Amino acid sequence: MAALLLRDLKLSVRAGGGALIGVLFFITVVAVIPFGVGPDLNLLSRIGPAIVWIGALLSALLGLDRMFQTDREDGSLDLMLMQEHPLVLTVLVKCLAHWIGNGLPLVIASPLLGLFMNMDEVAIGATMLTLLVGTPALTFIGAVGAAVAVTLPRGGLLVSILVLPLAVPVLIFGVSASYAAVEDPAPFLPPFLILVAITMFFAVLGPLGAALALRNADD
Amino acid sequence: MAALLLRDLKLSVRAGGGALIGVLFFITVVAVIPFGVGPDLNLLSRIGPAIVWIGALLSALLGLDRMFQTDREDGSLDLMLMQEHPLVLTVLVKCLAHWIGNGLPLVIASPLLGLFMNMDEVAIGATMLTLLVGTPALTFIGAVGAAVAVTLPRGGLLVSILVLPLAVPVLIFGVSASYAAVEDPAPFLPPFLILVAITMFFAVLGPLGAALALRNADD
Amino acid sequence: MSHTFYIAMSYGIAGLISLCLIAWVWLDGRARRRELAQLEAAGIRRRSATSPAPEGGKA
Amino acid sequence: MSESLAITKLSDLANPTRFLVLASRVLPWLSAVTALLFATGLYLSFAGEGDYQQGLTVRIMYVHVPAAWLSMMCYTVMALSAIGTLVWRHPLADVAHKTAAPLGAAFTLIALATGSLWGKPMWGTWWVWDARLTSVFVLFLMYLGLIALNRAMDDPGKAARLCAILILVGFVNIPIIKFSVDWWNTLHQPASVIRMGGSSIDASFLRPLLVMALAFTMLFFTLHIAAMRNEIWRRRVSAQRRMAARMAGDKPGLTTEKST
Amino acid sequence: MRLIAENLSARRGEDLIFQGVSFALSRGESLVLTGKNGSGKSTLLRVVAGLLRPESGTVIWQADTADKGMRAAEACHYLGHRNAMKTELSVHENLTFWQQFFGHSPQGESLSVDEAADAVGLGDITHLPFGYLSAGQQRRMAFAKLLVSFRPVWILDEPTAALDVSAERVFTGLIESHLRNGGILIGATHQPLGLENAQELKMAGFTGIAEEVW
Amino acid sequence: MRLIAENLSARRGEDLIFQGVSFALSRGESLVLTGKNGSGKSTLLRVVAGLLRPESGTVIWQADTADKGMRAAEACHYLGHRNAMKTELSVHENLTFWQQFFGHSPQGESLSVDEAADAVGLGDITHLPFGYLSAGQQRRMAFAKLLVSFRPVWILDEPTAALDVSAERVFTGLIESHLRNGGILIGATHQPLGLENAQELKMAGFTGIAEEVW
Ligand code: HEM
Ligand SMILES: Nc1ncnc2c1ncn2[C@@H]1O[C@H](COP(=O)(O)OP(=O)(O)OP(=O)(O)O)[C@@H](O)[C@H]1O
Ligand SMILES: Nc1ncnc2c1ncn2[C@@H]1O[C@H](COP(=O)(O)OP(=O)(O)OP(=O)(O)O)[C@@H](O)[C@H]1O
Ligand SMILES: [Mg+2]
Ligand SMILES: [Mg+2]
Repeated sequence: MAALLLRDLKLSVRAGGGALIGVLFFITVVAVIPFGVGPDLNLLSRIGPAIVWIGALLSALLGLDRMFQTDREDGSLDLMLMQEHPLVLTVLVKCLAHWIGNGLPLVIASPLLGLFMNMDEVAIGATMLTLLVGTPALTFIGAVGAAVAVTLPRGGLLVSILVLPLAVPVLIFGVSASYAAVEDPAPFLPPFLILVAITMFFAVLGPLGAALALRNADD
Repeated sequence: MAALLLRDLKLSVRAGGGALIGVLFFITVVAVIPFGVGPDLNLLSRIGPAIVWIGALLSALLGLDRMFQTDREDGSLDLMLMQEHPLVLTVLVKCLAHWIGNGLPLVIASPLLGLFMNMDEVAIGATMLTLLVGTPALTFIGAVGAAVAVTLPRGGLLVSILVLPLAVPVLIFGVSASYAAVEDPAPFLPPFLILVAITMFFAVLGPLGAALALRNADD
Repeated sequence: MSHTFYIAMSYGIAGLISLCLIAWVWLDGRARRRELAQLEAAGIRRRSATSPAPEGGKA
Repeated sequence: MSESLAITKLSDLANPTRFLVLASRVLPWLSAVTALLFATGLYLSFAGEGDYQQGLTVRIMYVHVPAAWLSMMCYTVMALSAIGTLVWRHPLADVAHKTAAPLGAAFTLIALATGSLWGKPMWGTWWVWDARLTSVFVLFLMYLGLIALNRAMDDPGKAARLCAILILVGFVNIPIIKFSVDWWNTLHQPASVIRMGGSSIDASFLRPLLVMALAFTMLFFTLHIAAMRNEIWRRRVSAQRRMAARMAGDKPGLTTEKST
Repeated sequence: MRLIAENLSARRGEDLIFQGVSFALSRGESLVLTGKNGSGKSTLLRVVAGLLRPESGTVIWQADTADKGMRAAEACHYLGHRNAMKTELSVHENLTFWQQFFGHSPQGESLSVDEAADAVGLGDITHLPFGYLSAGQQRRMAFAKLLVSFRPVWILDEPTAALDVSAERVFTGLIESHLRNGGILIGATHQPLGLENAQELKMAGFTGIAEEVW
Repeated sequence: MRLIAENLSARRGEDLIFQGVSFALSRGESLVLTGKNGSGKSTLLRVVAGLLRPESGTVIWQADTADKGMRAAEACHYLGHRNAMKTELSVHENLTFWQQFFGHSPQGESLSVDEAADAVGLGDITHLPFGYLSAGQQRRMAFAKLLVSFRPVWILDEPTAALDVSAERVFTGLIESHLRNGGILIGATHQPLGLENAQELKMAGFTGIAEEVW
């Protein structure tokens, strides 16, 4: 399993997929926003957490669909399905590798972007914390979608319908927890705890669902 | 060439579901902003066009990297490179198909989102019009990135990084034209015409660059 | 903060980045030269190829 | 005298081996001139007095403006070499734009850093999203993107050609940076040195500025030539290594070597 | 050690591809599937490897060391049409990964990565990215994967496609030594593999439409 | 009608794979490349098809109907290791697309999609998605692509890999009739194609490293 983790990490660093590029992309997305909204610093700092979260969701979506596809296309998936390791574990490790390679760098880069967006320290901290807790959920949800996409030769549409609606709650609670940390009346903890619960829920459901989908991918 | 257009359209509906995930993501992005800005309707309608444009720009990135990659992986690209149709034309048709499959749905969905953002009719109309004129430019620019990254197994994020800086002018003039339509002193036509000019410029430069890149990605 | 601080910082950062660049180029060059010397010592030389040079290589 | 003859001559001159010889000969001189120019420039910039409006911080200009100019010039150099790569397929052009990218990124970083250090006392903020500033930031991102693309591909020839295409397409950003101040009214200073109708800047500022600009330019060329020399050496080493491995393996037809 | 298939049948889409296929293989025995294109060879192999759910019937693995409930697939190596190697990673990294992922098997001995690459005749190019190899070299390296971790049963789907003659001989040699060491082989080929004493099963293809259900 | 290659050499990465390859083929002639795995057969075919830029040398196509500047590639069909078919589309959709994309050629006659599928012996499954076919069936359908639009030169890279014996015979038959009709063939194989009068070119592989440039 450590070998799988290592291999997937290597792959994500090796060819155009890596941490550097993910972060670069994140920065680019955020840098583009002020062009649209205009240079109003107050406004920027108000929409800051939302923008940072959207950037994270987008970069999560960009890499996700290929999570199992490459392994299927070159036949590796077949061999993984045959092993005695429980498949759920294999999926979990693949999710983990995907998160470390793609999600974690985003979390680490988010304070820098917070500065760009003129956010104050509390907001930056809160956004980073919610991202840390919330991005794994995106990966787990994505895994189900990716697994379903692998199985259905013509099921593409289903995946999109599946993934985004599930990811929206994560986004909403992540964003509202970040805001709650700055705005006084709203309490930070309730949405944050819901976010934690969502992540834990999908940490179980995601790999299970993905494993089930992969097993039924028989072809 | 009509055959190619038809095939690519069929593929975009059959598998991967570029269109739907793009629109869904678009809606999500736009729906999340009110969480950040709060329920201040005036402010929302003020930043509306900008948000709609940013959402469209980001969703346009989603499917880009696979524009040539699938054709390369199954060997179709080889055969296309060999034909006597000028390669530029082939690329242009592929861009067109990609735009119809991924860009046009965004344009069609934008009035709905305008309503979400509490924009008035003129603003909605202007935004839709600028999107209709501007999104093809995004596709053409993206084609260059997709062609450059075609040999990279996971080019997705890299493509967006290469593409986004070039997309900035499109965003700027798109947004400023939309604003000009609502705010009285500023004239609508100049930025709109610049947007048209940018699209036409990239309609030439994009396919040329992409064709050049495809010819040079030989292996 | 005083203007002197900003000036000092500006020159400092500019100097630092330039020095990093110079050091990088310098060290890189030294490493390459060392590798070439090692290859030379191992008896591997240029123009040991069995093939004539492709175009552009008529040194 | 035919055109093809001129091209042969040019490519003869630009042959890597000859380039190495040339580089070793000029590099010491170039470094000396650069050092001398920097000494003069620094002396001039600290000897002069401040601006009535901007106070002593005008001294930041002597670093900021040359770095900003160079960040654009470097991209122009890359664009020219990109043409060399695509049109003449000259290996030296590949090397030229590959090695220029990190240099350009560094100069852009200097311009960004000194600019925001200047902005804090002048505008009261480190960073604003105005057109000039953001377009320079976008330029920085483009440099990083090119470096990333170069690293993502392991066939140097192919990487060079694809990067060249991207450089040329991305060249549209340069006029945007240059004219952004004219197109949008922003906080940033409009062009006052290089513009139609002559310079509008006081001579006492102009002199140190120009010397520093020259110094930065020489620094760029010195580093670029040295970096190109390094890159040529790197490729030579890898070619010889592959050759050596091939000789040792001596199984023609079955083996291939590719150093990483 | 026995691999037993009982009364297997399988569907592809709505077509019954084969029906009532049974066989039993013990140590050192091999079974070669032949038949026309589309006759169901690959399908049967995937069923045995546990990658495709059979319509009816079971595949059983009997061994002293095996648990009762062990899936037969876990005793198998499967080499399909696709090579299961990453083009971005070097050959060495690929093989090392599979070695670790397959884990150590106590029932037989495994070769090291370098020995395995040597065994297929490509020992000196393991540092190259897999994508740089020619079609035949890739196939050979995929075969080397079977050697780095011992599994008693080898399931090979057209292993020798795209191979030159000398490589074919190398493969036959490796398969024979696997059988001598008590291994089991099930393979599908169009060209004779040159194995002695191999049982042969001729696939006929399409046996009916699974219409009974309706 | 003549296909002429003059003094070709090509690189892969930094290695010179072959050098000074020349040949000329006129109507009805065929050239078969042989050689070990990794000896550069596929590389040479890709150079002839214009997919890989040769390091030196040119490929020229001479014909009455051809313009002076016509690229040789435009007179060629190329069947590589990959089938150039979309798994999501049906076979019929795939073939129709290629027929329209290749366009009508006045120099020879083309078969309709159904006739072409018939010719490779799979006339009755053109409605299936391409991804549902077996390996050999996919290869046959990829071959049918050559029949739906006439091109004088066929460039085939191991066309018979994964094929059963009867399909191999079918392919040989189709190739022979193409040659009889004045076509030209360049192919790479490990198994003899059974063509009479075919010239043979043995590839040796690696001839040097392009290091002189540096
Ligand atoms: C991060 C922030 C900044 C960036 C990225 C930036 C970028 C640039 C660039 C690209 C140029 C060259 C323009 C040309 O040649 O036309 C330039 C020139 C200049 N900048 Fe900045 N700048 C920044 C901040 C500032 C600040 C805060 C000031 C002073 C208040 C300033 C003053 C100037 C001046 C005086 C010039 C020379 C204009 C000319 O003569 O052409 N810059 N800057
Ligand atoms: N994309 C590539 N990049 C670098 N080197 C490559 C690449 N593809 C092939 N090679 C190398 O070029 C050489 C020739 O490969 P080629 O595919 O032409 O061989 P082949 O004769 O077709 O072999 P086979 O019979 O196995 O198909 C091989 O040594 C291979 O390692
Ligand atoms: N994923 C799939 N979905 C539906 N039908 C399929 C699928 N894969 C294969 N088939 C059908 O199943 C039948 C058997 O295919 P299989 O791949 O087992 O043949 P094979 O004997 O291996 O042929 P080959 O020699 O060409 O490899 C074929 O008729 C094919 O059309
Ligand atoms: Mg098969
Ligand atoms: Mg080959």
